[in-house]
Formats: sequence, structure tokens, C-alpha cells
Amino acid sequence: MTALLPVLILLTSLIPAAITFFLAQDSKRLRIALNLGGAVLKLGLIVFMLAEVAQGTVHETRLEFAPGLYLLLRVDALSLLFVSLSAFLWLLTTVYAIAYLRDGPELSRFFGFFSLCVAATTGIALSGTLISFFIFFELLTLSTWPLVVHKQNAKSIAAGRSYLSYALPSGAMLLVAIVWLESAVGPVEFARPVDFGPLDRTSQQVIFALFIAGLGAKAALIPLHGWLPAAMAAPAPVSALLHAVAVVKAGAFGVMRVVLDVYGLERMTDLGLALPLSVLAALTILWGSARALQQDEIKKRLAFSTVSQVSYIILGIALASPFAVIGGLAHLVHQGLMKITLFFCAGIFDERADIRRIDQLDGIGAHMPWTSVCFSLGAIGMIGLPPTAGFVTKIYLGIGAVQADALWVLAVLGASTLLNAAYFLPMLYRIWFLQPTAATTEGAKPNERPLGLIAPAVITAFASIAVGLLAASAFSPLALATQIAERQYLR
Amino acid sequence: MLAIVALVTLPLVAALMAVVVERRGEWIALLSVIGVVIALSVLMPLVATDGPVDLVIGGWQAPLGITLRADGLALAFAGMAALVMAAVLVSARTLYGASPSEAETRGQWAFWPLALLLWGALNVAFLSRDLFNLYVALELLTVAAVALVAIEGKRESLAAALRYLMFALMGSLAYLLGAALLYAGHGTLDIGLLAARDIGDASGATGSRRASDIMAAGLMTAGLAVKTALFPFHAWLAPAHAGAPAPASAILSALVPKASFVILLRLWFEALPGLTTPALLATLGGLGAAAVFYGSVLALRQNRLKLIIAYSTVAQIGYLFLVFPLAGGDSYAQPWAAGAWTGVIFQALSHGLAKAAMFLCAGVWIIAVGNDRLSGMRGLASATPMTMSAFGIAGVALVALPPSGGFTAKYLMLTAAFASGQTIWAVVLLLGGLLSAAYLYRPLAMAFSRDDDATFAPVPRSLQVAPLLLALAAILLGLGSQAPFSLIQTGRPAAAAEGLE
Amino acid sequence: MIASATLFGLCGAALIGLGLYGFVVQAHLLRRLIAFNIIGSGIFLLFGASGARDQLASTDPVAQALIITGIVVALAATAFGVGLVLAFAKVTGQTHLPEESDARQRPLKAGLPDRSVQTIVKDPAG
Amino acid sequence: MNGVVGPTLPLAALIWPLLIGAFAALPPVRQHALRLLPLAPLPALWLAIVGVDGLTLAPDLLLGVTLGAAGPAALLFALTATLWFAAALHAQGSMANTQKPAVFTGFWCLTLAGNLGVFLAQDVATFYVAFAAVSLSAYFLVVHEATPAALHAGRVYAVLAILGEVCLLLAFVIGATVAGSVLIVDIRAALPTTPLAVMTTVLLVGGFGIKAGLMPLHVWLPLAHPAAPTPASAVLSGAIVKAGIIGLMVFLPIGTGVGPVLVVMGFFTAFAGALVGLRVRAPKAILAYSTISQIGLVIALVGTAIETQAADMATVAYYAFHHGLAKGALFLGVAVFAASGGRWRISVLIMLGLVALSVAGAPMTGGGLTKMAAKPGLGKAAELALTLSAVTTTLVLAWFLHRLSAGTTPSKDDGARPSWLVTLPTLALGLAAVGLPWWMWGEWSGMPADYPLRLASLWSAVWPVALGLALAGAMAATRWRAGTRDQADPLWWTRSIARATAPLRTVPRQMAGWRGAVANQLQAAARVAATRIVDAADTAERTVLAWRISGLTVLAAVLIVVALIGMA
Amino acid sequence: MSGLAATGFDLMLCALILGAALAAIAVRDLFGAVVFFIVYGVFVALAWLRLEAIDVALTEAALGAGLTGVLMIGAVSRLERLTSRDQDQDAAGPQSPPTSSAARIATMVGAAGIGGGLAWGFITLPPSAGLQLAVAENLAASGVENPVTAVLLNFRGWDTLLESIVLLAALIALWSLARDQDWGRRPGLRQHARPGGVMATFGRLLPPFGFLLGVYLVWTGSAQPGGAFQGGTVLAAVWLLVMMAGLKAAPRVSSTRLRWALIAGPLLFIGVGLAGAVAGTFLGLPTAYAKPLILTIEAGLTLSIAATLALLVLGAPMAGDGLGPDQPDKEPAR
Repeated sequence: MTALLPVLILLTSLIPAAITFFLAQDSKRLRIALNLGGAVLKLGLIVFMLAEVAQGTVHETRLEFAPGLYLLLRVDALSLLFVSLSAFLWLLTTVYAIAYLRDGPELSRFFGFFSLCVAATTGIALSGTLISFFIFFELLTLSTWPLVVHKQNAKSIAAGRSYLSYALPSGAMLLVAIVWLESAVGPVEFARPVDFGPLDRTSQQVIFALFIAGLGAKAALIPLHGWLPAAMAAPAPVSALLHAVAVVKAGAFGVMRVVLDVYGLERMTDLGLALPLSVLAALTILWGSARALQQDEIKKRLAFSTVSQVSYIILGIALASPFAVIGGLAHLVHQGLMKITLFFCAGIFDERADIRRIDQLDGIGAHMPWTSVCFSLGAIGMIGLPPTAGFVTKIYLGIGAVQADALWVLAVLGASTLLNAAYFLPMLYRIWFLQPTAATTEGAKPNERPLGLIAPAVITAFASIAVGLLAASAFSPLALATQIAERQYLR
Repeated sequence: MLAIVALVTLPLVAALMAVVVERRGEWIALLSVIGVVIALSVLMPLVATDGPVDLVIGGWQAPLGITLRADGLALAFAGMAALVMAAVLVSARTLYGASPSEAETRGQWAFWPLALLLWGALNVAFLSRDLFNLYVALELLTVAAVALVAIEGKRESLAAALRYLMFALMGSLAYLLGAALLYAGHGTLDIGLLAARDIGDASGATGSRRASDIMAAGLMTAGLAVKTALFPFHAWLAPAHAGAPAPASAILSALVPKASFVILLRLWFEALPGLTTPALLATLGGLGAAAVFYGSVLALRQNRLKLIIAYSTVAQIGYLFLVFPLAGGDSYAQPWAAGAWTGVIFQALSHGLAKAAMFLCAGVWIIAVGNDRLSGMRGLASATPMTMSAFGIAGVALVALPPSGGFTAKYLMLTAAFASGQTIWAVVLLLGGLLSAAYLYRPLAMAFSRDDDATFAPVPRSLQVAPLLLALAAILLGLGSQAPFSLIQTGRPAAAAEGLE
Repeated sequence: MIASATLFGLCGAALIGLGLYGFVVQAHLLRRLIAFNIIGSGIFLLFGASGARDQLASTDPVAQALIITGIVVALAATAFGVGLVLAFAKVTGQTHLPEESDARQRPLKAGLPDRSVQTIVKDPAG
Repeated sequence: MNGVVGPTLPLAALIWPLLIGAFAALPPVRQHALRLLPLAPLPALWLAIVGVDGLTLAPDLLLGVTLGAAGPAALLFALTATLWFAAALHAQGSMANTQKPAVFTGFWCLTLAGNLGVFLAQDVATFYVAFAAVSLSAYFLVVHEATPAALHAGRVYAVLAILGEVCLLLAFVIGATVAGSVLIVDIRAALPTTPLAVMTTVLLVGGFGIKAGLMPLHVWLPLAHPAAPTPASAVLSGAIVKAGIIGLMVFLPIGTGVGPVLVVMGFFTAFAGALVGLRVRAPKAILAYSTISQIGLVIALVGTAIETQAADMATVAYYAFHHGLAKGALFLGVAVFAASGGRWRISVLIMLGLVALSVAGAPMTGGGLTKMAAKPGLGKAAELALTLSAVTTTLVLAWFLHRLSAGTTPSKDDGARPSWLVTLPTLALGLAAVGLPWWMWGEWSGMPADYPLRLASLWSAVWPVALGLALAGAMAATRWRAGTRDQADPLWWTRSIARATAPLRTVPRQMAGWRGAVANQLQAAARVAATRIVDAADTAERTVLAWRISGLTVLAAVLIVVALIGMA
Repeated sequence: MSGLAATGFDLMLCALILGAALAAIAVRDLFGAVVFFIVYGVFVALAWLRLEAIDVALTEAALGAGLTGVLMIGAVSRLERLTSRDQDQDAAGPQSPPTSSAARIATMVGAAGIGGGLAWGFITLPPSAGLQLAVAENLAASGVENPVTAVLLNFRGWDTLLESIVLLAALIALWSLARDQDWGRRPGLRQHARPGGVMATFGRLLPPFGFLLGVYLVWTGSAQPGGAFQGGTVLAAVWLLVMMAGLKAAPRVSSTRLRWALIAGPLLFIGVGLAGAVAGTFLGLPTAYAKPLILTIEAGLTLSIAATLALLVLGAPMAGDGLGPDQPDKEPAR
């Protein structure tokens, strides 16, 4: 069972993917059953695994390709954090996507790649070696592209091109980093400390830079973030996937792996890499927020907001102080919950009320109260107001910054909060306090049903409040992050 | 033993039968495919476990007679060829399959023997250890290949065939001359016996470098490079591969250049390793690198799908020549040489499968659209999803993204490049991969664009399956690279396999 | 006194050089095939001569056999080549490949796409 | 889950309003949601009355919640609960037909919970959460009327509230880090030991100062308090500003030199606030300035307490307690007055005048007592300033009463009597303001029981008020028009800045333009380069396509390979 | 011949060969070039005689000079007719423009370099490295006395088998060049020899002798110079003559009998090989049965080679004069 479980978890999305591709467009029920079944099963298996891991079982599966090239699935606490998040959000996103796309074209293709995408994410989470990570990382790139271009219009094709033109070169850099490193130190397993002996200091630094460049595109670090706002041309479930469940997260997760498991916090600091990385993350935070402020389209604003928010994770890791690391880890989950809520809602606005631009939001709160409430909760979380998840992160990052003697980070956090407020609050203001324009009110009253559309948003919205409110409880993401950090990385 | 015999004779016998038996070409071809597959499935495990198997033809040992040897290299390529041929033959049924009630047509008659002869020649080229026998095989290959290029009889394809013929004849002559010189100098044509003479190695039996050996090496290298379409001798390739009907293109692009490449490998890594010089290896690698960039740039420039795929072959062939700097010469006995060598072979195999799949996809789309212009491809993703996926998956292998065979290849080669400190080749590999993504993206995006007005001719599903299976095979090569890896190691010239541990 | 073998060997070398020159320089396809045959027989001569240098034994039978095979193969290639040339001439009325009428000024008719580079760069998706 | 350790009442007092608020969102309840308002502070009132010992711990919540109430905080907690209760009752009458009652109720309860929370919180996270809740939810109370003025006030409020939140967050983060603990007492103790003390203190003063309306951070207050519905104004001015005060009281580190600064700023606010109050005409706006002024005094007292290391700050709380009740009464009274006609107007005016006198510190009133209690700790100058502030306070409140009576359109019905629901709470608050301090004197002033009745004390209380009244009378006699504008406009300077910086606004657009231009240039250059490369490859391809060239290449290749091999 | 005379003869022969080759390449007139090429072939055959390689000489004369010459002459005449019509269409004309002199000189240098390198390599070859001795040792076991035949049919029979298949491949390739509408017709142009003319007379007189010669060459090949290829060439020439004389039409490409004839030799060869494989050795000829087996194979090969060679000379099936545009289909397709 210990060797099988990670594979089973992978298969719960791989098999639905494989079958879904071959389903006819009209075999709707089977498709839904497959995808939902896979998602539920996966969540179940993960819960089971959580229990097992808590008892100290090590799950490890090895798949040899060629000497030196093998796939290793190994479950550690960090994997669990990420895989639980993605599995949970996948389930919700699937429900949402089914309701959102309903009878759209090419559904089998869509859901096939959708599942594949999650399979890749799961693989990323469970990977025990750099090369396994890379394999799933690239698989993720590939399986996301058809989703990004799903609408098949000029705009989404352009978005897809933009995505690939960032993702592929950076994937190449990642490969260089991995191969360079491994050709010197042998295969890198996350569970084993890496002996950097054969590499000189400069090489180590260059490799690190390559790693960051390789992961940076997915993590949307400036200046590699350009694809993310363009990708908002994709349907809302895909945006949710990109921003919260899979892609961006995979990038951030990769940075974690590299910093925490490959280099280790101490070595990163010794090499003088912590400061540049945190500066980069900080710049991304500010730049993303500033750009978000300039956007007129909801999804674009949210996209830039993601650019900013994901770098909180990286900032936390880069600061390398205990609280910052914990905050960064926790934000992996927090950002996912909040951002997915926002994208769910943006999707509902778009799908149900044809609202895509911010100035169309006027007064929608009255018509679409549930959506609007969820959106507001997500936004509040993004600003980092208590008692939401974002608040917890921010406080941890702040404490971490002080611990790391990086007071400038406090200024960044403050500025970022203000900027976040500056671009989210006007939206809320429009939603709740302005009178509906003629365009919004004419025609039938917008409808927030079916349940599949609104329920996921409600769940994630309240989850994002709950994880903040119950941050100190033993099962909160924060608690998990604390355990992970203290057990594995902050010795 | 019998299996080796079957491997080389079955396609030839089938070709002969296809000459006389009217309108049954496809069935004969199918039988031979089955036979060859059986033979391979017997041979491969045997060789993987027990090492290379020799077939001494007529019982006459070299130097008097000819030996065929089934080693890992040969079987890997023969296996790939069998897969590609199987797919191609299945696909060709719609184009060249005859219905018993109608009169035989030229194409229906000529395609099958030509394809089968080509296959037979390939298998001989992969297995034979005799330089002259290889020459005959190459000539057989050339005649069949040129004929396949010309088979449509159009102006462009005839011109392409003639051009191809010129290059190929030149290559054959140069190779033949080299083989003759080696025989004249050493009294044997057998690769193994030549290797035993340590040619060019000052400590070897023949002492220092001989003028005839150097000339032979120069001529054979150039000749084989021409036949492999290494830049800058590639000019024939694109018009020829693009001008042939899709199934023929698949064979031509996926398989034909590999035969001469395998001979080149055997020449430099088995027969004449002592003659290598760093400058030569660097030059060959450099030409390969140039091919990668040049072919990619030209592929980017094309507006016809088949030309894109064909120029992609020019580029992909370039990777193969990185084996010389990475595994040849001083690297020969280094730990990373095994990786480089195996990586290059993986690259060749993966490219073969993927490229064949792509040409077959192009064939499907040509049926659907009527031509292979990129601008006509809008909407194909929805109309022919299976072919679309095949093309996409093949693209993954070609761009060398995981988990394809191309990725395994690239990984091994990259590791070798870094391990040997020759990072320049790593740069080539990476940029080449990105460029290939760029040129493959264009047709992909075009097919993905929505065009609600487009109408397409229906394409039988059976025709769409073959490319998909081939593309999946290219992926499987990566997923299950353990078995091919150990197979390729079998009979590898240098005992450096432990280098990757 | 020079042995005949040496003489004919050198003659073969010269023929190869001569043939190569003709094979490369001439544009007329039939002439190329003639040049091809001259190279071929030059090679055979060189090969045969190398097998006949030993005055004690007769000419190396293996070399002879290979040469015979080579001649047949060359004939086969030549016959097919002639057929191709004829077929090409029948379709185009030409005896040389289109690009060799003037490689530098005339646009290519066969094989290459006709769109100018500029349009491609400007419109990569087009 | 470890559940809750210690008394559960404090936690219940905080959660109960939230439940009420959530309940209000239920569709059947929505229309009558306002009825729920008085229920919300009941547990808090109970807590205020009975009190609890020890701390309440809820380790699972937030970052681990610690609650407790003692001393000044408990007093202010009681004030808050009372005030909210009174305002809730008042709202039953004054807001019966308001729009969106459910939303109002919901945020009312949320604000209430936060407001109560800041007094109970013993750990920084809980404090911050509560503070944010009170601070941000109050926004909805401000904008409830949805008039342009309310929305404008809301915007200003929101901006400053968020700014304040950020300041506090940063300060708390630093504090928690240097203390290695989230308990407020630890943080306060640890702050002076860190090199970051000054910065943290500045952040704290900034964050709390905004909330409390410390000049010059007060700009939101005169806009927001008048814009809210009257009950909300009452709690805003009476209770919510105290959130800032309690923050200053419990966080500011002792012995960092911040005291004198606070004293100076506080007195400046006290006088300036009152004087600016004379410049506006709307009664509620005048009251708002009065609040600013009074809070300035409180802050000055806090500063003094810090300076003199009087850690318990009982007198400060005592003073603030009275002001809360009184200001609540005054705000509620505005509505009562508006609803009254004829003789009722007179009675109401008298009652309000009494409360106003109390605020001004007239002898024998509650306000007078609290002021007296505050004086002993002060230095000479401060004492004088405090005494003098009564003059300005008298002036501004007189101006308030004048504007109230003059500026409010009398009810048509001469005998109109406001509903008891409105009147009673107002009256109760007023009476409490005047009377309760007497009852509490012994416990909170730390001075002899007869002290207020001593002549010196009386005199020192009387003359400023009298002076103020005289000045008011003089003003009335000379018909000197004090106020020029109806509403407050504390942000007039921003418009000048906006005008002055108008040309700068195009800078981002220009920058974007430049960025675009540079990008275009780069793209064009890349395009040209790409064209060149492709053209070169194309030419090369045409060249090698000719066998004459390629053949030559092959010949050359043979020779080159030969040379490369032969060289060695 | 004495040494000096022999050398003198050899020198002259070399000069003639080179001269003919030069002429074949350089002469302006295409027909002239072909004639020189045939002459060249004859001279080369002489050279093979001088090198005591009778088998090669025979093959070179029959194939290199003879059949290739016929092929070329036929091609020249057909090309003249094919290209004359299009003269106006292409400004460059059927004659290709000259290569630039720089390229010409460069090619000359390159070709000379290779020739020189070869000469150098040839001269510096070690004394002897051939396989004469090995062949002589094993000749007894090969079943034939002619060492060349032994190599061709036994020691390196695999080469010969492939070679025969190459020949067949060339024919298939050639036929595949036919136009679709011409499929099923007879290969080559229809011959119109005047009845009673020279051609017709030759056509009646020569075949019996030629046939005898051809069979003899095959038969004697086992012991003396000669063999399937040489004999097959003679037979092919005979058949060609018969067809050119108009005595017998070429068979249709769809003729089943013809096709069997084409594959008979290779098929037989492979059959023997496979039988050997089943018995233990692929293409192994047990000494006891070697000679009859070789003769059988040769017989089959001769038949196929003769047919293939003749048809290779005739060319792809075509209608009428093969000049297109499509003429009315006078002959039924089958």
C-alpha cells in the first residue's frame, strides 16, 4: 500500500483524463461521473494518506526510466500540504466547471486536459526528485495549453502563445539547472541532503538563478509574469485552475522545493541569494499590485493580483526566518482559497450577467448577492484584513521580516496592503453602493444558479475566512505549515 | 538466427510477391509486418539478455563472407522501423489499397513493392557488418526512396526526385570509394575485423595513419553525411519529403536518413575510432548544431505543413551529430559517453516515430482540406480531434518535453554535455528545443483556431488511428525507456555503460 | 617500369576526379548520369587495380565480384535515372533542374514556398 | 480543538453579536432586522455588570485568542456596551423605516463585536482583528444613508481606516516579534528595549490616532460622524473612537518619550478641534468637532499618564467614560430635538444644555468631576490648558445648541412628542453622564470624596465655563457669524494639492507611452533581426538547392574531413 | 608482351580512356558525348582484360558499355523530341546556362584534390591485402571452379541476391514513373521497324546465335569467366533486338507471366537461402550440392536479369510516342 498509494492518487486523475478524451460530446453523464468520481476518490485517498503519514508511514514509489533518470513519488509533509490543497480545490473547480461549461463545445477535450492538468499538479506535489518534478512540471505546461486556448478564438490563441512562449523557455532553463546540478552532484532527491561539494560557489549561484528563472515564469515573478494576465482569455474554471490550483502554485511550490529541499535555507543565505530573491519577490508584489490598479477588466485585475500574491509565498521562503517560512507555506493554501473564490465569482459575473469590466459591476450586489458576498470576502482576504486567511499570512510574513532584520519588507507589505485595498475596495464599492446602470438592469435578472456554480464559490469563500479564524487550531493550514517548517526546514 | 533471417528477408520476399500478386499489396505487406514483428519480439529479449547475435551468411566467416549482427543498435532501429512501417502500411491502404473489382493502377502496384524493398534495405543496413553489403543496401534504399518521392509524378516531385538522386548517387559513390579503399588497405570489409586492426591508432597493428585510410574515412563520412542530409548537404530533403505522398514521406523522413546514420555510427565508433581527431568531432558536432538552427529557422519560414515537418527533420538530424563530440574521441571511454550515445539513439528513435506520425497527420489533413497550406488548417482541431492529438503528442516528442522519448534523449545528452564540460552543446539542445516548439506551434495554433465556415472532407477513422499510435509510441519510448535503454546498451562499442550509475 | 595495376589505379583516380568535376558542374541531367558512370568505372578501376598489384596471384576475385556487383548496381541506378530524366523532361520540357537555370535571380518554381519572408515575420500565425 | 479555557462569558459577549448579525441575514428576518439590535449587547452588558476574573483562552481561534477585562478597559467596555444598547433602543424609534435594515443590522453587530473586542483583547491578534472589525465595519454605518455626502465620507473614512490598519499591523508585527509573544502586556514591556521603538511608536500613534481623530489625522471624523444615522453617530463618537484611545492606553510603551508629544498633540487637537467646530453650522458636524476636541484632551491625558508612568490610567478612563456617555446623549439628542415640537423642544434643549455643561466640565456635573480627577496628575501648564479647554468646549457646545435650535426646522405639530423609544435612551445617557461620575468618584479618582465640593475646585471649574458662556453671549450679541459652511470640509487642502499636481497626473500615461514606444522599437528591431536571419537562411537554402553548389560542398567536405583527420 | 611494350600499351590505353572520358564529359553535342561514353566503356573493358579480370571485362563490355550505351542513345533521341517542343517556353532554353567560372574552378580544384588524394592513397597502399588466398583455400568447398563465381554465388551470395533485387527495384521504380493512364501498357515506345529492313533482318538472324552465346556464358561461368549477369545481358540484348525489330511486341507490364519471370531469380535465390536457413545456415550451400544449386540459381537469375535488363532499357510503359499530351487510348488497358 505504501508504494501504491501515491500512484493511486495520480491515477485518480490520470484515468479519468485518459477515458474522457475518448468520450463523445454527448456522453455528459459519464464525463461528469468520471471527473467527479476521480476528484472525490482522490480527496478520499489523500485523507487516508494524511492519516497514514501522521502515523509515520513513508510513501514512496520508484519508476526507473534509464540509469540516473527515474521517477520518484515520495510523500512528505510539504507534498501533503500542496496535494491536499489541489485535490480539494480540484473537486470544487470540477463542480464549478461542469456547471459553467454545461453544454459548451469540445467538453471531452476540456475535461480530459482538465484532469490531466490536475494529474500533473499532483505529480508535482508528490515528486521526490528534481527530475520527477520537472517531468510533471512540463506535463502541466502541456496540459494547460489546450485549456487556455479552449475558446479557440484569436484572443485565447494569442494567450496560449504567450503562455507557451514564457513556459517553454523557462522550462528549458529549469532543465539546464537540474541537469547541471545533477551532472555534478548526482540525482537530487528531496529527502536527501545534497552534497554541493563538487560545485564552486559561483556555479551554485548561477544554478540557483537558473532554477528561479525556470520556475519564475509559472510563479509569475517579474519579468516573467506577462503570460498570466493574457491567460485570462481562458474560461473561468481554467483561470481558477491557473491561478489557484495548479500552474502558479506549481511554480511557487517549485521555488519552495528548490530553496527548502535542494539548497536549504542556510545555504541559500550563505550564498547571498536570499536577499536578491526576496527583493525580486517584493518587486513582483509591488509591480503586480500597481499594474492591477490600472486594469479595467475584472479578470485582468485579478490576474495581476495573483502576480502580486503569489510572490508573498516566495517572499516568505526567501526571507528564511521561521515565521516568514511558515507564512509563505501557509500562504500557498491561503492564496489558493482566496483567489479561486475571486475567479469563481468573476466567472459567474461573466457567465450570468455578462460582466467583464469593472465599471459594469455597479450595483450588482443587489442582483447577485451570493456571488457578490463571496467576491467581497475574497477581496477582503486579499487585502489581508482580519480575520481572513490573508491576514494570517501577512502577520506571519511581517514577523518573519522583523526576525530576518529586513524591515524594508514591512514597508513592502504595508504598501502592498494599501495597493490591494486600492484596487479591490473600489470594486466592492461599485458592487454594493452604486446604482445599477441600465445595462445591468435590463433583461432578466441575473441568475446565480445552478448550485454547481455558486456553491463552490461559497465554500471557498467561507473556507478562506475559516482558515484565518481558526488559524491556530491544529488542522489549519497554518498549523500544518508550522509543523512542516519546524520539522523539516528550521532545524 | 532464423529471426534475423526473417528480419532481412521477409520484407524482400513480400516485395517480390507484391510484384506478382495483383491488388493484394496491402495484405502481403501486413503479413510481412506481422512476421517481422514476431521476429523482433523473439530477438529483442534474447539480445537484451544474451548479447548480440551473429548470422554468418552461408557459413562463410568474414573476411570471406558476410555477417549480419543483431546488436542493440540494430534492433532498436529495426524495431522503430517496424513500428513506422506498420503504421504507414495501415495508413497507405486508403491511398494505395485496391478494391478487387477494379483494374490495378500504377500507384497501387508500385507503392507496395517499393515500400517493402525500402524496408528490407533498411533492415539490412541496420544489421549488416559488411561495408560493401551496406553499400548494396544503401543503393537499394536509394532507388526505392527516390522512386517513392517521384511516385506522384508531378513536376515538383519529379524535380525533387532527381535532385535527391543526384545527392544520393554522390553519397553512394563516395561511400563505395571509401569502402573500396579500406578493402584495398586491409583486405576485409567486415566492421569487426577492421576494428581489430586499430586503424589510425599508432599502437595498433597497422601503425600510423595511412593515406588510403584517411581518404576512405573522409569519403565515407562525407558520403554518409550527404545521405543523412546533414547540413549543408540537406538541400534535397525538404522538397523530396514534402513532395512525396504522406505515407511515403513518413518513411522517408523517419527512416531513410537513419540508415546512413547508423552506418556512420558504426564507422566511427566501431570500425575507425582511432582516426578521430578533436577537430573532426567538433566539426561534425558544429555542423549538427548548424543544422539544428538552420533547419528550425527554415521550418519557421514555411507556410506548408509538410515543408515545416520536412525542415524539422533537417533540424532534428542535427542533434544526432552531437554524438560525435559528446561520445567520440577522448570522450569515448569517459563515463558520460554511454549517456550521450544512448541519448542520440533515443533521439533518432523518438524522432522517427514522431516524424512518421506527423507526416501521417499531414496526410489525413491533406485528405480533409485538399492541400497542406497552413492557412487552410483552421478548424481542424475540432474536425479531426484524433489527428490533432496525434500531431500534438508527436510535437511533444519532437520538442523533447517529458515524458517522451525525446526528453529521455535530451536529458541524457544534456547530462553528457554538462558532465563533459561541453556546455555549448547543451545550449544547442535547449535552443533547438525551443525553436522546434516555435515552428510546431504555428500549425498547432492554426488548427486550433476556430473556423465555423470550414468544411472538410471526411477522413476514415482507421486512417487517423495510425498516427496516434505512432505518437503514443514516441511517448511510451520515454515512459518505458528502461527496456530500450538496456537493449541499446547491448553490444555498444565501448564498455562505458557503468558511467551513468 | 610501372606495373599495369599501378597505372590503371592512377588512371582510375584521374577518372574519378574527372567524373566528379563533370558530375558537379554540368547541369544537363543526362550528362550527369554519364559522369556518374565515369566516376563509377573509375572507382572500379582503382579498386580492381588495387587487387591486381600482387603479381603472384591473379586479380583478387573478391574485388572482381564486388566490381561486377557494383557495375550492375550502377546500371540499375543509371536506368532509373534515365527514366526519371525522361519523365521530368516529358512534364517540363527541361533537361536540367529548375534551380539550376539560374540559381540566384529567378524565383524557385518547385519545392519552396512562394511567400516572401517579410509577410511571414510580420504575421507568424498567418 | 482545545475549546475554551477560563470564563466563557467574554467570548460569548463577542460571538453573540455576530450570531445576531448572521441571524439578521435570514430572509424572513431581514425586514425586521432592526428589532434585533438591542439584543446584541446584552451579554456584554451582563459582563459589564457582573465582571469576570481571570483570562479567557480560545487557543484554536485566530492565532490563539486571549480575553480579559479589568481596570480602565473594563470601564470603557461597560461604557461601550451601554452606549450601544442605548443607541440600539434609539434606533428602534429613529430608524424604523430605514432602507436595508438587514445590512445595517449585520454591520452594526459586527462593529459592535469589534468594538467590544478591543477592550477585551489581551493578545495582539485578537486586538487587531477586533480593531479591524470595528474600524472597517463602521464604514457601512457611515455610508448607510447612501447620500452623496455619506458616500464621500465613507470613501475618506475607508482610506484612512485602511491606512491605520496598515500602520497598526506593522507595529503589531514588530511588537510581537521583539516580544516573542502575542500578549499585549509583553509587547508593551518589550517595545522600549528594541531599536525599533521609535518607529513602532510612530506607527502606533498613527494607527490609533486616525481612529481616535487626533489632529491632523482627524479628517475623516467630521465627515463621517454627521453622515451616519444618528444612533450610529452616537456610537461612533461615543464608543468607537475609544477603540483608538484604548489602543494608545495599552500599547504605548512607557518611558520612550512619547508622552510629551502626545500631550502637545492632544492639547493642540483639543483647542483646534473646538475652534474649527465654530466654523461649521450643521449640529452633528459641530458635535463631531467637539468629539475631536475632547478626544484630544483624552490623548493629552494618556500622554501625561505615560510620561508619569501611571500605568493604570484610571483617570483617563474615567474621563473618557463620561465623555462617551455625554457625547452619545448629545448625538441622540439631535434626533430627539428634531422630532420634537413646541415645549418639548425647550425641555430637550435644556436637557442637552445640561449635558453640554457637563462636557464642558461645569461644576457639580459628571464632566466636572472627571476633569477634576484628571488634573492632579498634570503639570502646571497642562493643568492650565485643561482648564482653558473648558472655555473652548463651552463655546463650541453653545454654538452647537444655538445651531440646533436655530438650524432645525421645527416640527409642524407644535405638540409633537418624540417617541419614548428615542427619548428614554437619550435621557438615560444624559443622566448617566451627569450623575454616574459622582457614584464612581471614590473608586476612580483616587481623591477624597469631598474634593469636588471644595470651593477651590468649584471655582476652577466655574470660571472657564462662565468665561465660555460670556464669550458665547458676546458672540450672539454681536451677531458674529461663526460658521460659514454647513458641513465640515476638512479636506479642502487636498483639492489645492490636486490642482497643483494636475499636470503630474499625465505622467503615468506618458510613461506608459514611452514604455510602449520602447517596446515597439525593440519589437521592430527584433522583427528586423528575425527577418534578416530568415532571409539569410532562405538565400542560403536557394543556393545549396542547386546541386552545382551542394556538389561542390560535398567535394570540399571530403577534403576538409580528410584534412581534419590528417592533421593529427 | 614484354614489360616495356606492355607498359607502353597500358599507358596508351590509359590515355585513351582518359581522353574518351574527357570527351564524354566535355563534348558539346550530347549525342557525341554518349558515343564517346560508349567508346570509353569499351576501352575500360580492355583495361580490365589487361588487369586479368575477364569476368569484369565481360560485364563492363556488356553492361557498362553495351546496355548503358543503348540506354543513353535511346534517351538522347527521346530527349531531343521531348525538349524541342518547349524551346520557346523557357528563355533559358533546354541547354542549361554555364556555371560561373569561380564555381567551375573551385569544383576543378576539389575534384583534382580528391583525385590526387586517391592517387596518393593508392600509391601508399601496402603491398597486398586482398583475399586471393582465402578464396583459393575455400574454392573447393564452393562448388564451382571460377573463383569470381564462387564469390558471387556462394561466399558473398547475399550481395548478389541483394544486387538482383536492386535491379528489380530499379525496374519497379522505372515503371512507377509511368503516367497513370499509361499503366497496363507495354513498356517503351512502340517500335516501327520497316519490314525487310536492316533491323528486321538482324532481328531474324541474330537471336538464335545470341541465345546460344548467352546460355553458354551462364553455363561456363562456373568454371571460366562468365556467369549469370554476363549471360543475362546477352540474352537481354537478344530480346531487345527482337523487340526493336518489331518482331515481337514487348509484353504488357501487367502480364503475370512477365512478372513471375522478373522475380523468379531473386525468389529462387532467397528460397535456396531460406532452405539453407532451415537446415542451419542461411544461404549455405552444402559442398555436395553446391554446384547444381548454383547452376539452378544462375538459371533463375539469368532469366530474371535478362528480362529486367531488357525492360530497363525499354523504359516505363507509355502510349504512342510518349510525347503526351494524352492521346486517345488506342490500346485497351489490359
